[in-house]
Amino acid sequence: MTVGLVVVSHSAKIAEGVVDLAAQMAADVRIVAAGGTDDGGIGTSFEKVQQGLSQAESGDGVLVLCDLGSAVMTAETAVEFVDDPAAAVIADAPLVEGAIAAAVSAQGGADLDTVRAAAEQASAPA
Amino acid sequence: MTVGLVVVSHSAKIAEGVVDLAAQMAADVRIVAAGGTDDGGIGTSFEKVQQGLSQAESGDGVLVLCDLGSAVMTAETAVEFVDDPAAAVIADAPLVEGAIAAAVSAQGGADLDTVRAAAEQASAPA
Amino acid sequence: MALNSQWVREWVARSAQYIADNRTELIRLDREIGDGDHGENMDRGFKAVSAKVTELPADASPSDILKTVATTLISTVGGASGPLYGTAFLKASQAVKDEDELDGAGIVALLQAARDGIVARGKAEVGDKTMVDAWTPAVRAAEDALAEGATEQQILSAAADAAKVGSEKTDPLIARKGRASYLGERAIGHRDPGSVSSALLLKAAAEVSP
Amino acid sequence: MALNSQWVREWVARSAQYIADNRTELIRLDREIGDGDHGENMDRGFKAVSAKVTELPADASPSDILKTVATTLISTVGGASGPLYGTAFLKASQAVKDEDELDGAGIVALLQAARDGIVARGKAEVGDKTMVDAWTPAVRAAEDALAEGATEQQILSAAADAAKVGSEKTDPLIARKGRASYLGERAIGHRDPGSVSSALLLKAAAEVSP
Ligand SMILES: Nc1ncnc2c1ncn2[C@@H]1O[C@H](COP(=O)(O)OP(=O)(O)O)[C@@H](O)[C@H]1O
Ligand SMILES: Nc1ncnc2c1ncn2[C@@H]1O[C@H](COP(=O)(O)OP(=O)(O)O)[C@@H](O)[C@H]1O
Ligand SMILES: [Mg+2]
Ligand SMILES: [Mg+2]
Ligand SMILES: [Mg+2]
Ligand SMILES: [Mg+2]
Repeated sequence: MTVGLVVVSHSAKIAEGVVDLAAQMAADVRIVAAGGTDDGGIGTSFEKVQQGLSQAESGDGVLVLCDLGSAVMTAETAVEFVDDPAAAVIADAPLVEGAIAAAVSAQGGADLDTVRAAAEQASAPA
Repeated sequence: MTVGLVVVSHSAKIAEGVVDLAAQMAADVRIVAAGGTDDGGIGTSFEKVQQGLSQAESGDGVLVLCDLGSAVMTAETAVEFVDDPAAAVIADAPLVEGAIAAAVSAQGGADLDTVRAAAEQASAPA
Repeated sequence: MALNSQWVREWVARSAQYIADNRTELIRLDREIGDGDHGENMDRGFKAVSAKVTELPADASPSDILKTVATTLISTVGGASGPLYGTAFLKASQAVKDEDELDGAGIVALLQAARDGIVARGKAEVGDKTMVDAWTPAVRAAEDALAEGATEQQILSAAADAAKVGSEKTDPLIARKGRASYLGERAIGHRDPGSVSSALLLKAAAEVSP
Repeated sequence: MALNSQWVREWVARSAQYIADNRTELIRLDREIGDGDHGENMDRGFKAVSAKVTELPADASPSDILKTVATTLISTVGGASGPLYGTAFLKASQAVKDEDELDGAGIVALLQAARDGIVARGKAEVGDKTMVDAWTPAVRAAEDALAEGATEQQILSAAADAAKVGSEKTDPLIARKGRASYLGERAIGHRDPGSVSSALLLKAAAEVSP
C-alpha cells in the first residue's frame, strides 16, 4: 500500500483535525490520530500511539508526527515497543505542515525515507 | 494587557485544540480560534478571522498563525480590512509550534515584534 | 461600445452560470492536484455574488458592483481562490472608481488591476501553475488589442482567448504555489483548476459585452 | 543489608505516598514554568503503579516489580515524565535482572541505569533544569558512597540527599529542555518540578531501606 502516518498531539482535536486535513489530499494513505490522554484531557497517551502505530502500518512503514517534546518522547517509547522498530520513524517536523507534506508524499507512493524527508522539509505554511 | 493571538486553520478542531494547548502555558493571553469555514467544513473563513482579530486585540497588537497558504491569504486580506493594519502581523511560522512559542512569549509581556520572533524561531517540537 | 454597469451585472450572471455548469469539472481538476473543492468553492461564491448583486440599487456604478463581488467572494469562497479573486475584484473596483462607462482603456485598466491584485495576494509568477497563468497572458492580449485600436468587445475576446490558452499551458508545469506545489512532478499532466475558472470568468466577460 | 523485592514494594508504596502528599506543590511548581500538571500526572501514575504492584504474585522479583512500575508509568502519566520515569524504571529493571537481592553494587547499578534511561530518552544534560539535575548528582553520590564501603542504606541516603541538593540548584537555571525551555530567562528563580519529584522518589527509596 503506502507509508502510513500517526499524528501524535497533546490535543485530541488537533490530531483529529490534522487527519481530516491531510486526508483531503491523500485518500489512500492510512493516517491515524493519536491525540490527548486516555481520558480525553491534554497530554499524550502511550496506548493511543501504540494503537496508531499498528493501525497505520500496512507493510511499508509508518512516519510519526509530534507536537511537543513530550509527544516525541512518548512516540519514541512506543516505537521501541514495536516488533520492528525500523519500520516506524519519528519526523523532526512541525506537526500540521509536516503531516500534510508527508501525506501527499505517501499518496504518491514514496518510501518511508522520502516521506520523512518531505515532512522534514516542510516548515511554515506553503 | 498582552499581545493577542489568532489561530487560523482549515480545521475548526485544529484551531480549537491549538488554543487549548497554548492557553495552558499562557493563562492571560487572548488566543482566539479561527478554524474551518462558516458552515464548519474544511477551509478558511474571512469572517472568523476578522472576528478573531478584533477579539484578540487588547491594545498591544495581534499575531496571526496560519496552517496553509490559503489561510495566510485569507489572514492577509482580513488584516488589510482592519482599522490599524500595523497592529496585526502574520507569523511565518508553523501553526502549533509557533502558537505555543508565541503564547508563552506574550504571557511574559513581550511586544509584538518579540512575540513574532518567538513564533518564527519555533520549528519542530521543542 | 463603452461598457456600463449593465455589462458588469451580466458579466456576474454569466460567470455564475459558467461556474455552476463547470462545477463538477473544476472539482475533478482540483481533486487531481489539490483538495477537490474548487468547484464547490467557486459555485458557492458566485451563487452568493449573484444574490448580492441583484440586491444592489439600480444606479450602482460598475465600481460599486465589482466591490460587492469582491467582498462576497472573500466572505464565501473558503479556499485560496476566495482572497485571490476577492482581491482581484477589489482592485478592479478601485481601478474603475467614478467611471460610469468603461472604454477600451478602462477595460484594460480593470483587467490589469485584477491581475495585479492576484499577484500581490498570492505572489505567484507566470509558470507557477496558478490562475496567474491565465490572467497574465489575458492582460497582455488585452493591452495589445487596445494598442491596435480594437473595440471593447474585441479586447475582452482577446483576453478570454489568451486566458484559455494560458490555462491549457499549465498542463505540463510543476506547481510552485498553492496546494499543488506539494505534489512535485506528480502535478505534471494536470491542468490548474484556478486557471480554468479564470478563463471561464473572462469568457463570460467577453460574451456579454455588447 | 542487601535489598530484596520487599524493599522495592515498600519503595513503590512510599513513593506513591510522597507524590500524593506533594501533589499540590508539584502542580504549583509546574504552573510557574510549565503547564501545571506534573502533580496530577505523577499522582495518577503512582496510584496506578501501587494498584498494579499489589496485584503481582508474591514471588515477583525486584526486576519484575520495576518492570511493572515502568510500563504502568508509561501508560498512565500522560506527560513528559511518563516516558522519562518509565524508561528509567525499565532500564533499572533490566539492570537488576535475575537478582533476588541487591547489594551496594546492585543498588548503584540500578540508579545508574535509571539515570541513563532518563538521559537516553530526554537528551538533557546536567544544568538543563530537568530531573537529570537531581539524578546525576544522586548517582555520583551513590558511586562515591559505594567506593567508601557504605551500606545499602547509606548509599541510598547519599543519593537522596544529593538529589535534593541537585533539585535546589535548578532554581537559578534557564531551562534548555522541556516546556520550561520556552520561557527563557523567566524560568530563573523557579525550581524544576521533575527534579523535585525525582528527589521525593529517592528519599522514599532511602527511607524504606532496612
Ligand atoms: N499563491 C497563489 N497564487 C495564485 N493562485 C493561487 C495561489 N494558490 C492557489 N492558487 C489558485 O487557487 C486555485 C485553488 O483554489 P481553491 O481550490 O478554491 O483553494 P484551496 O487550494 O484553498 O482549496 C489553484 O488552482 C490556483 O489557481
Ligand atoms: N527532555 C527532558 N529531559 C529530562 N527531563 C525532562 C525533559 N523534558 C521534561 N523533563 C522533566 O519533566 C518535567 C515535567 O513533567 P510533566 O509536567 O509531567 O510533563 P509535561 O511537561 O509534558 O507536562 C520537567 O519538570 C522536567 O524535569
Ligand atoms: Mg481546492
Ligand atoms: Mg480547499
Ligand atoms: Mg507539566
Ligand atoms: Mg503536560
